[in-house]
Amino acid sequence: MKTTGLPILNIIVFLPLAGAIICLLLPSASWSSTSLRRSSWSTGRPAPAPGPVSTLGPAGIVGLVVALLELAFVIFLVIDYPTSGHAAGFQFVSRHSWIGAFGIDWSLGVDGISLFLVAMTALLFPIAMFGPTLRGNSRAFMGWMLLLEAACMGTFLSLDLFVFFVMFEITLVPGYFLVAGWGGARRNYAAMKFFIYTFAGSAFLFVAIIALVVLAAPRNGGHQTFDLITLARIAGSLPHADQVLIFCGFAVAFAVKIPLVPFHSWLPDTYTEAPTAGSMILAGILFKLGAYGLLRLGIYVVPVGAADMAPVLLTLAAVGIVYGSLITIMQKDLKRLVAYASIVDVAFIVLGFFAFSSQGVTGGVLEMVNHGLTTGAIFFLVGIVWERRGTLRFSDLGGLQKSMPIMAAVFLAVVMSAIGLPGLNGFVGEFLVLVGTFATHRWWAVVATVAVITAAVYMLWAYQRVFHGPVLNPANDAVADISWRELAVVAPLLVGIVFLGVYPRPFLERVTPSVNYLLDRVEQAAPNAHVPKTHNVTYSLPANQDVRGGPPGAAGAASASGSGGAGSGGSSGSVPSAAGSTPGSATASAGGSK
Amino acid sequence: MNAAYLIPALPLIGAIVLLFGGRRLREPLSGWLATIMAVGSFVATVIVWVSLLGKQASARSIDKNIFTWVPVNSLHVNAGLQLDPLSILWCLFVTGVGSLITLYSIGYMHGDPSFSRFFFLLNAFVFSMIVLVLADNYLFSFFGWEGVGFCSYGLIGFWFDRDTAAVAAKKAFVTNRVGDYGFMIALFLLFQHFGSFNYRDVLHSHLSGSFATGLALMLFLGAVGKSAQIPLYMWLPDAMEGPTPVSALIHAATMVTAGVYLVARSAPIIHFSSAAQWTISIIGAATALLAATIACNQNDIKRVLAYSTVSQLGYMFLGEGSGDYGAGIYHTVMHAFFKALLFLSAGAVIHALHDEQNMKRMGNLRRYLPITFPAFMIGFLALAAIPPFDGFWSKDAILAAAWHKSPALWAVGVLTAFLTAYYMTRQVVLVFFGQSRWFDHAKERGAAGDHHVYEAGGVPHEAPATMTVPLVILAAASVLGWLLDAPFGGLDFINKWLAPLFPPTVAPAFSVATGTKWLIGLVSVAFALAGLASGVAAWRRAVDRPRLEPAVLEHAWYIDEGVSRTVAGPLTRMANTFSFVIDGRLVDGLVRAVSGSFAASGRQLRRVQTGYVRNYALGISAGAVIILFYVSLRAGS
Amino acid sequence: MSVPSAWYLVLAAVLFGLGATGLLIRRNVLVMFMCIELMLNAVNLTFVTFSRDLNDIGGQVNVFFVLVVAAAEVVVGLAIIVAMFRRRAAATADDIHILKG
Amino acid sequence: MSGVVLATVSGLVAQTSGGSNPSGCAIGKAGDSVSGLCRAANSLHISVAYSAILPVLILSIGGLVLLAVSAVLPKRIYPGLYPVLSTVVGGVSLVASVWQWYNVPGHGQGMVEIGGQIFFDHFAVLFAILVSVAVILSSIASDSYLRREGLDGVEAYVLILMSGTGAVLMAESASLISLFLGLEIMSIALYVMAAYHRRRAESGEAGLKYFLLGSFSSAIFLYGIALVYGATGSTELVLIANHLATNVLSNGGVLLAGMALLIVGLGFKVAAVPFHLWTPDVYQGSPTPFTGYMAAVAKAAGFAGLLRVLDQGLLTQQTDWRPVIWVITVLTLVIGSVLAIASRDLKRMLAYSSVSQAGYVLVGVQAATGTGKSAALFYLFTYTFIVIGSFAVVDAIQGQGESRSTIWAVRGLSRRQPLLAAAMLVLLLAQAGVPFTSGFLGKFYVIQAAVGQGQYYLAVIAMLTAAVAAFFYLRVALLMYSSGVPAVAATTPPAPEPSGSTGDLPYGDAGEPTDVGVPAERVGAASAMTTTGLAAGAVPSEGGLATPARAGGASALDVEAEEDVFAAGLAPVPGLDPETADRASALDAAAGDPPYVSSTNAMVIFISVAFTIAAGVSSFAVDFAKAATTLF
Repeated sequence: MKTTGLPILNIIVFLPLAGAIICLLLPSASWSSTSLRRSSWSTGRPAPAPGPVSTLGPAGIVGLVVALLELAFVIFLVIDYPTSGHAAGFQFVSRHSWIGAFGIDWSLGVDGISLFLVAMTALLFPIAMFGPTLRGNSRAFMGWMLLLEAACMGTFLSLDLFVFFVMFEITLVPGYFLVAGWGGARRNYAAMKFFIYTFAGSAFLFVAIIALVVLAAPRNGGHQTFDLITLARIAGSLPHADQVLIFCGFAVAFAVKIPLVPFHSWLPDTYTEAPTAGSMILAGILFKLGAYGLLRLGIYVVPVGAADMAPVLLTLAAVGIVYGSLITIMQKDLKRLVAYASIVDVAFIVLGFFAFSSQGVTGGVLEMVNHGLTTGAIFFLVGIVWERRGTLRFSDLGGLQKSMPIMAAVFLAVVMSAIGLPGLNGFVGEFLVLVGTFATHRWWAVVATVAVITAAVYMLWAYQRVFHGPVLNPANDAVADISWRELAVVAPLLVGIVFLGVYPRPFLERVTPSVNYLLDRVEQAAPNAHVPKTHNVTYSLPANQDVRGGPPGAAGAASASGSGGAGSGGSSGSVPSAAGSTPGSATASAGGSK
Repeated sequence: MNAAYLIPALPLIGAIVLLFGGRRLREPLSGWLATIMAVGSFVATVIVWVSLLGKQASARSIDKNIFTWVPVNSLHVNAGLQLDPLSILWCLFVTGVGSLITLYSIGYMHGDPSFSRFFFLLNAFVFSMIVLVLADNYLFSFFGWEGVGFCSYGLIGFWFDRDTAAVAAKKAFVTNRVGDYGFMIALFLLFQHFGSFNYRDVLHSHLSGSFATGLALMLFLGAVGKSAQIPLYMWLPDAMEGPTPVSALIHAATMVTAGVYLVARSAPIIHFSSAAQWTISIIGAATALLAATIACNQNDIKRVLAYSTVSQLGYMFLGEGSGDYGAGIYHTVMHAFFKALLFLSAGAVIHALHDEQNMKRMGNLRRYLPITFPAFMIGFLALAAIPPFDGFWSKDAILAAAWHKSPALWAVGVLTAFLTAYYMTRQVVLVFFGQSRWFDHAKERGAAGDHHVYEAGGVPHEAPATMTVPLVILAAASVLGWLLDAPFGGLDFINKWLAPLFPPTVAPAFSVATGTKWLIGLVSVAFALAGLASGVAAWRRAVDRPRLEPAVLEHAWYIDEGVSRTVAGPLTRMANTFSFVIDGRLVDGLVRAVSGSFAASGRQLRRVQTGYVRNYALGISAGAVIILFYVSLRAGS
Repeated sequence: MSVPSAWYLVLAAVLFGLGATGLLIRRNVLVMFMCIELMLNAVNLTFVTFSRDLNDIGGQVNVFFVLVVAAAEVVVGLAIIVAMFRRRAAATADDIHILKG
Repeated sequence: MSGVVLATVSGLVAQTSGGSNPSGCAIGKAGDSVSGLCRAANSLHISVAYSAILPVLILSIGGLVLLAVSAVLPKRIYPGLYPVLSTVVGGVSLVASVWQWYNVPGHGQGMVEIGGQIFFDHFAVLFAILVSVAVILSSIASDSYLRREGLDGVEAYVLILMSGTGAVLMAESASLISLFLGLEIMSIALYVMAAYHRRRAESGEAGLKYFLLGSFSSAIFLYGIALVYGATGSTELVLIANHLATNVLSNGGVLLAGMALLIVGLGFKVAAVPFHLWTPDVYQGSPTPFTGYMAAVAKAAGFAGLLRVLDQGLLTQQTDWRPVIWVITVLTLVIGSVLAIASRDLKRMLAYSSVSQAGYVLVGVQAATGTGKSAALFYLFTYTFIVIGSFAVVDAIQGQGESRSTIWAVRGLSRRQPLLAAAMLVLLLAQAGVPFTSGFLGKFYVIQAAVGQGQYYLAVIAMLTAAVAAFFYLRVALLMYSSGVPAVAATTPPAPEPSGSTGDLPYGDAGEPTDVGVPAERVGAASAMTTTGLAAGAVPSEGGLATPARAGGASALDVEAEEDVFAAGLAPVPGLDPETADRASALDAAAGDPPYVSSTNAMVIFISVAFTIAAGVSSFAVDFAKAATTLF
C-alpha cells in the first residue's frame, strides 16, 4: 500500500468531527443577528414571511472546506485502494487500544464492500450540506451534519464491534436534531419516532454484541475482545443455537434501521418531515448503516445464524418489495411516495445479501451505493420542487414540465434510475440482486421481480402527476426552473448514476473479491447456506486476517500462507500491526466453476 | 470492420449533442443533425452489410466487443456487438426507415417548442434499437430493449400537457414492463442454466423440453409486451397520442417488431418446445383477428392503423410460431415499409387538417393532397394484400406456413385478411372520397378561437418537401419491396440471407405443394378483394352506419374497460387497503399503540402517587409482604 | 420455668405489625411517629431475645445503638413536624399532599 | 453526633459481639454474659486502624469544625466561607480517599478492621471517593441556591458533611449494625436537608414524608438485621458468610425473612420499585442542589449497602435473593421510565428517571458477579456526576423560589443560554445512554454483567426501557432546542402565500404561547398573557392566565390527539395539571430573561459534563471501577 504512514482512515473519521467542533466553537453571530425567533431553528420551509436564507457564513465555509477535504481524502483512498491481486481483506488497518478493560480497540479498516459506501458518504454529504437552500442556524446545521458524517464514516470503517455500535448509535443524535430542528410541520413527532424506534431496535443489537463477546471470551483464552475478525473466527465454534440467536439480535436492530417491512413505520414520517438535506442523508446513508451491519456483522460474523435465518429475511424482503410497492402506489404526497419507494429499494439489498450468491451480494452492495445516489438526488429534486411550490401534494402539482423543462429532464433521469432502466445504475444492482437470488432462491426472486412492474407504476405515476398534464393550478404556471447552482450540485450524482450504469466495472472489480471472500467464509462455516460455487476468482488477504476456523489449506480454502500473523494475531487489544498491513501473499481459488 | 462501431455510435453522439445542446441548436438545425446521424448510421450499416455479403454464408458474423459491462465472477457480460445476417437485416430497415422518418419529422414538428427534445428522443431511440438488435448477448439486448421503451415513453408523452398523452405514455411503459418481467425471468433462467447470456453460448445447446418451454414462454412474454400481442396489446392504440412520426417509426415499423426479432433470435431455444411454438402461433393468430375486428370500427385515423399494426404483428408471430421465421421476418420488413408509409401519409393528412384525426370529419381529400393520396393508396393496397404490392407476398408466405401448421390457424389468417381489406377500404373511403366534411368543422374550430385553423383559410394543403420525399421513397419501397423475398425466380434473398441462422435443425424446412400454394394465394386474394368490395359497398355513400359500427367494437370489445374493472380496480382497492388500513392503522397503529400504552400507563400509574404518606407506606408494606410471601414459599420448599 | 423464646419473638413480631399497621391507618403525624418507635422497640425485643437464645451479648449491645438512633430520630423528626405544622392548624398527615402525581 | 465517637464506639462494641462469636460457638454452649462483658472490657484496648476510617473521620470532624467556626464567628459575616470550608473538607476527604486507594491493606485485597465493623478495601474507598466528590460538588452547587433563597448559613454544609459521613460509613461497614448506623446518620441529615427550605411548603412536606417513610423503612431494615442476627448469630458480614457457608441452617425461614426485610430497607434507600413511592415527592420538594446530592449519595450508599449485604454477607443465598432482585429490577426499570413519561415537572421527571437509573444498577447487582459489582460501581460513580450536574442545571433554570419547574421552562433555552442548554443536552443524553457519554458505558457495563450471567431477557428489557426513557430525555432536549415558533398544523407545509394564515396552529411542541407568525387575533390572548405574566412576576395569578394557555394547549391537543403519541408529552395534558401547565406557559412567555447561572453552578455543571464525556470516551473510569471489584 502506498499510503503507509498516513493514517488515512483515522483522518477520514476525525476530520469531520474536528470540523463539527470548530463549527460549534464559532461565534454565534451568524444567526443571532437576524430576527431572533423566526430565523433560528426555523422550520426550513418557505414560510409566509420566509425565514432569512442563511448565507454561508463562517460555519458554512468551515463546513464546505471540511466536507470537500474529506471528499478529497476519500477519493485518495479509493484511488489508493489496491486492485491488483484482488485484495479481499481489510486494508489500511489501524488499531489502537481504547478501553482495555473490555478488550475494546479503536480499530478501523476498509475493504471492497465498505470502500464505496465511504465514497458515497463523502460525496453525498457536501451535496446535502450545500445543495438545498439552508434556512436557519447554519452553525448548528453544519455542526450536526459534520458530526453525522464522522459517525457514518466510523460505522463503515470500524473493525471493532464496540466502535461499530457506538458509531451506529451516535448517528441518531445528529439525525434527531436535524429532523427536529429543520424539519417540516410534524417534525417533533417524526424525530421522536425515528429516535425511539431505532433506539429500541438497537437494544437487540447491543445485547447481541455483548452476548457474542461474552460467549466468545472463553474461546479466546479468556480475553474479552470486540475485534471483528477475531470474533468472526471464534463465532463459528459457538453452539449453533447461540449463533442463531445472536444473528437474530443483529437482524432485528438492522431490520429496524434498514428498515424491513414490518419495522418500517418510522420511515415515512421521518423522511417526509426531515429537511431536504436530512432526507438525503437519512435515505442515502443512514439506511445503509443497517444494511451494511447486516452484511458485516450478520453474515460475516455469524454465518451459521445468517444461513438459518436467511429464509425469514428473504421472505421479509420479498414481502417488503410487494407490500412496499402496493403502499407506495397509493401515496398522495411526492416526498412520502419517495420515502415509501425506498422501502422497496432496500428490500432488494437484503434480498441480495441473503441469496448468498456472489452476484446477489455484490448486487446488494451496489444497490446500497445506487440507492444512495438515486435517493439522494431524488430527495434533492423533491426539495427543489418544495422550495418553489411549498407543497408536494400531487393534487396541487401538475404540468410542471412546462415551466421547468430541465428540472423535468433531470427528474426523469433519476426516476428512471429508480425504476431500473438499463444504462443507469439502478438496473445493474437490481439485476445482479435478482439474478443472484434466482440462482439460489428461485421463487423469492420471481416474487421480487414484480417490482420491475410496480416501480414503473408508482414512479411514473408520480412523475406524471407532478410534471405532466395540463396546468390546472395557476401557481404551477410560472415556477422557476432548476438553477445552475442546483444543477451543478446534482450533477455529480447524475454522473454517478450514469457511470455506474454504463461502466460499473471499476466498482465491481473492487467489490467482488471481498464478496467472494465473505461468501467463501459463509460456505466454510455454514454449509447450510448452500452457497453456489459460481465464483472462481483468486483473492488475497493481508496477513492476520484469515478468519476461517479450519486448518490452513483445508478444501481449497484460502489461508494466509505467510501464516505468521494468521489466526489469533489481531485479537487481544494490545498495540497492533499498525496502519497498512502487508498484503498476504496467499491466494486461493475457491471451488470450481459450476 | 470498424464501421460497425459507427452504427450505434452516430445516433448516440447525436442524442448526446441534442441532449445537452439541443436548446441552442434550435429548430431546423437539431432536426438536420439527427437526420444526418441516422443516415450516417444507415450508411455504416450498408457498408457492414456489403462486407458481410462478401463472405461465406457461414462466416457472416462479426463480433465486436466494446467493453466489459457487468463482471461479477462467472457472470460476465460484455457490451458487445454481433453483426450477423439477422441483426444486420433489422439494422438496415431500422436505420433506413428511421432516417426517412427523422427527415419527415423536420417538417412535421415544425414550430413545436420542444423541437430538439423530439429529435433527441428519436436519435436515442435509433441508438437503443440498434443496440437491441446488434447486441451479442441477451442482457445487452435488454439494455436496448428498455432503451427503446424509455424513448417510446418519452415520445408518446411528448405533448405532456395533454392528460391523455401522459396517461398513454405511462400505460405503454408499464405494460411493457409486464412483458419485461417475463424477459427478466428468462434472463435469470439463462444465467442459471448456461452461466452466460451470450447468444453464442446459449443458442447452441441442447435443452430439455420443459426447460425450453419455460424459457421460451418467458421470452415470448417479453415479446408480447413489446409487440403488443394478447394480452398486452392495449397500450399500442393509446400510444397514438404521440406525434405521428413516432407512431410510424416506433409503434409501427421498428420498436414493436423487437418482439419479432427476439423470437427469431431465440429460435434455437423455441424449437425445442412445441408447446411454445403453438402458443406463439395461436396468440399471433388470435391477436391478428381480434385487432382486425376492432379496427373495423375506429374513427380515429391513427387508431385504425394502430389496431392494424397489432393485427399485422399477430401475423408475424403466426408465421414465426408456424416455424417459418423467414416469412415472419419478410412480413416484418414489408410491414415496416407500408405501415410507415401509411402512418406518414396519415400524418400528412392530419397535418393538412390541422390536427384533425377523426375520419368522420374528413372526406374528399384526394383533391387536396396530390402526393399523399397516391402514397396512402399504395400503402393501403399493400396492407390489404392486393397483389402485387408488398403485403400480399409476405402475408401469403405466412398463410402458407400457417396452413402447414394447422388449417385452423390458416382460416383465422384468411378471415383476418378479409377484415383487413375491409377496414382499410373504409378508411380510404372515409378519408379521401365522399363529401368534404372537414370544412364545417374547420369553421367551427375557427369560431371557437382556434385561429391557427382559421387563418389557414380552412383549406387543406399538401405537406412540405421534407415530408413528401420520405413518402415517395416509402411508396416505392412498398411497391417493389416484395422483390426482396419473392417466392419465385430465385429472388428469395431474405431467406437465403437468413439461412445460416435458421438451419433445418432449428426451423425444419417444410414444403407446401405448389398447387396448394396457388390455392392459398388465390383464396387470400379473393378474401382481400371481397373485403375491399364490401368496404366500398358499405362506405361509398354513408358516413355513419350504426349497424356496422356496434358499440362493442368501438370500445374494442370492452376489453380495456374490463381489465380496468377486473384487474386494475381490485388492485387499486387492495393497494388502498394496504396503504391506509394495513399500513396506516395496523402496522403503524401497532407502533403507536405500543408507545401510547406507555404514555397511558404512565398516566394511570401517576394515580398511585397520591401524595399521602400512608399510601406510600402501604406500598412499601405491600412490597415487603410480597417478598416475604415469596421467601416463605422458598423456605417452605 | 421460663417462657420459650419463640413467644418473645412472636410478641415482637406482633408489636412490629401493630406499629406498621398504625402507621398505615393513623392520620396524626405524632401518632404515626410513635408507631415507628413501637416498631423499633419491637426490633429491640427481638434482638434481646435472640441475644439470649444465642447466648451472645452482641444482640443486647445492638439495642443500645437502636435506642440512640431512635432518640436522634425523635429529635430531628419532631423538629421537622414542628416546623411543618407551625403554620397549619391541623396536624394530620393527609393534609400534606401538595406533591403528588 | 460525632463521627469519631460513633465510629470508635461502634468499633468497640462490635468487637465485643464479634469476639464473642466465633462461628457456632454460641449455640448450645453456656458462655455467660459476665464473661462476655469482661471480654468487652478487655477489648477496649484494641487498636483502631484510623487509616481505614479516614474519610469518615475527616468528614465528621470537618462538620463539627464548621459548626464550631460558625459559633465563633459573628453571624452572617462570612457567609461565603462555609461553602469554601465544606469544599475544603470534601477535598481533604477526597485526598485521603485517594491515599487510601493506594494503601489498601492485604496486598490490595482489603481487610476487616476495627473489630469486624469496617472494611478497608477498594470497594469502600471507591465509595469514599464518590461521596467526597459529591460533597464537593454539592457544596459548590448549594452556595448560589442558598444565597438566592436567603437560606445561607452553616447548617446546610454541616448536614452535607454529616450525611456524607453516614454514606461513607455505609460503604465501609463490615457489619449490619454499622451499616444501620451509617444509614441512619446519612438519613437523618438528609431528612433535614429535604425540609431545609423554610418558606416553601413543598420542602417541609418533602422532609416530613421522607422522614416518616425513611424511619419506617429503617425500622423494617432493622428488623431484618435482627432476624439475620437470630438466624446466623452474628451481624458481621464475614461471619455471616462463613456461617452460611459452613452450616446448614436450622431456621432458614428466619434468615430469608431477614434477608427480605433487608432488601426492603435498602430498596427504599435506592428507590427501587415498589419502594420508590417517596422519591418523586421528596426530590421535587427538596431544595434542588440537595436533591442532586440526595440522588447521588443516598442512592450510592444504598447500593453500597445492598452490595455489601447481598454480595458479601448473603452470597451463598443468591439463589434466594436473585429472583427477588430480578423482579424488582424489571419493575424499577419499567415503572420508573413510564412514570417519567407522564411527569411534567422537571425535578419530578428527574426523580422518576433516577428510579429508572437505579434499575440499571440493580441489573449489575442481581448479576452477583464481579463484573456485576464493578458495573454497578461504575454506573453509580458516573451517575453521581450526571445527576448532580443535571440538578445544577435545573437549579439554574428554576430561578427564584424554584418557580419555573415544569419541563416547559426549558423551552428555548438553547437561545437564551446556549452553553447551559448544551450542558443539559449532554447530561440528558448520558442518562439516555447515548454513546460517548459515561451513561452509555455504564449501561454497556451492566448489560455485559447481565449477559455474562445469561440474563438475556433482562438485558433486552433494560435496553428497551432505555428506548422508552429516551423519550422523556429527548422531550426536554427538544424543548430546549425548539424555538417557540409554532409549526403548522397541516401535514404538508402551506403554499407560500403572503397572508400566511394557512393553518398556523400551534402544534406538537405547543401549549406554547404563540409569538411570531400567528394571526393577530390569536396572538392577542397570548401576548396579553405574556405581559401579565411578566407583571405578575414569578407566580402568576390564576384567573387571568388560565384561559388562553389552556386554549393553546387544547388546540395543540386536537392536532396531535389523533396520532402524535410520540409527541404527546410535548403538550400539556388538559385537566391533569392545569395549574402547572398554565404557569409554565406564562412563565415561558415571560422567559425573556435568561436563567442566571452563577459561577459556582457553572463550575459544577462544567465538571459534571467534562467528567461525563471524559468517562464516556476513555477507559480510566472503567479501569477504576474494575479495580475496585476485581480486588474485592
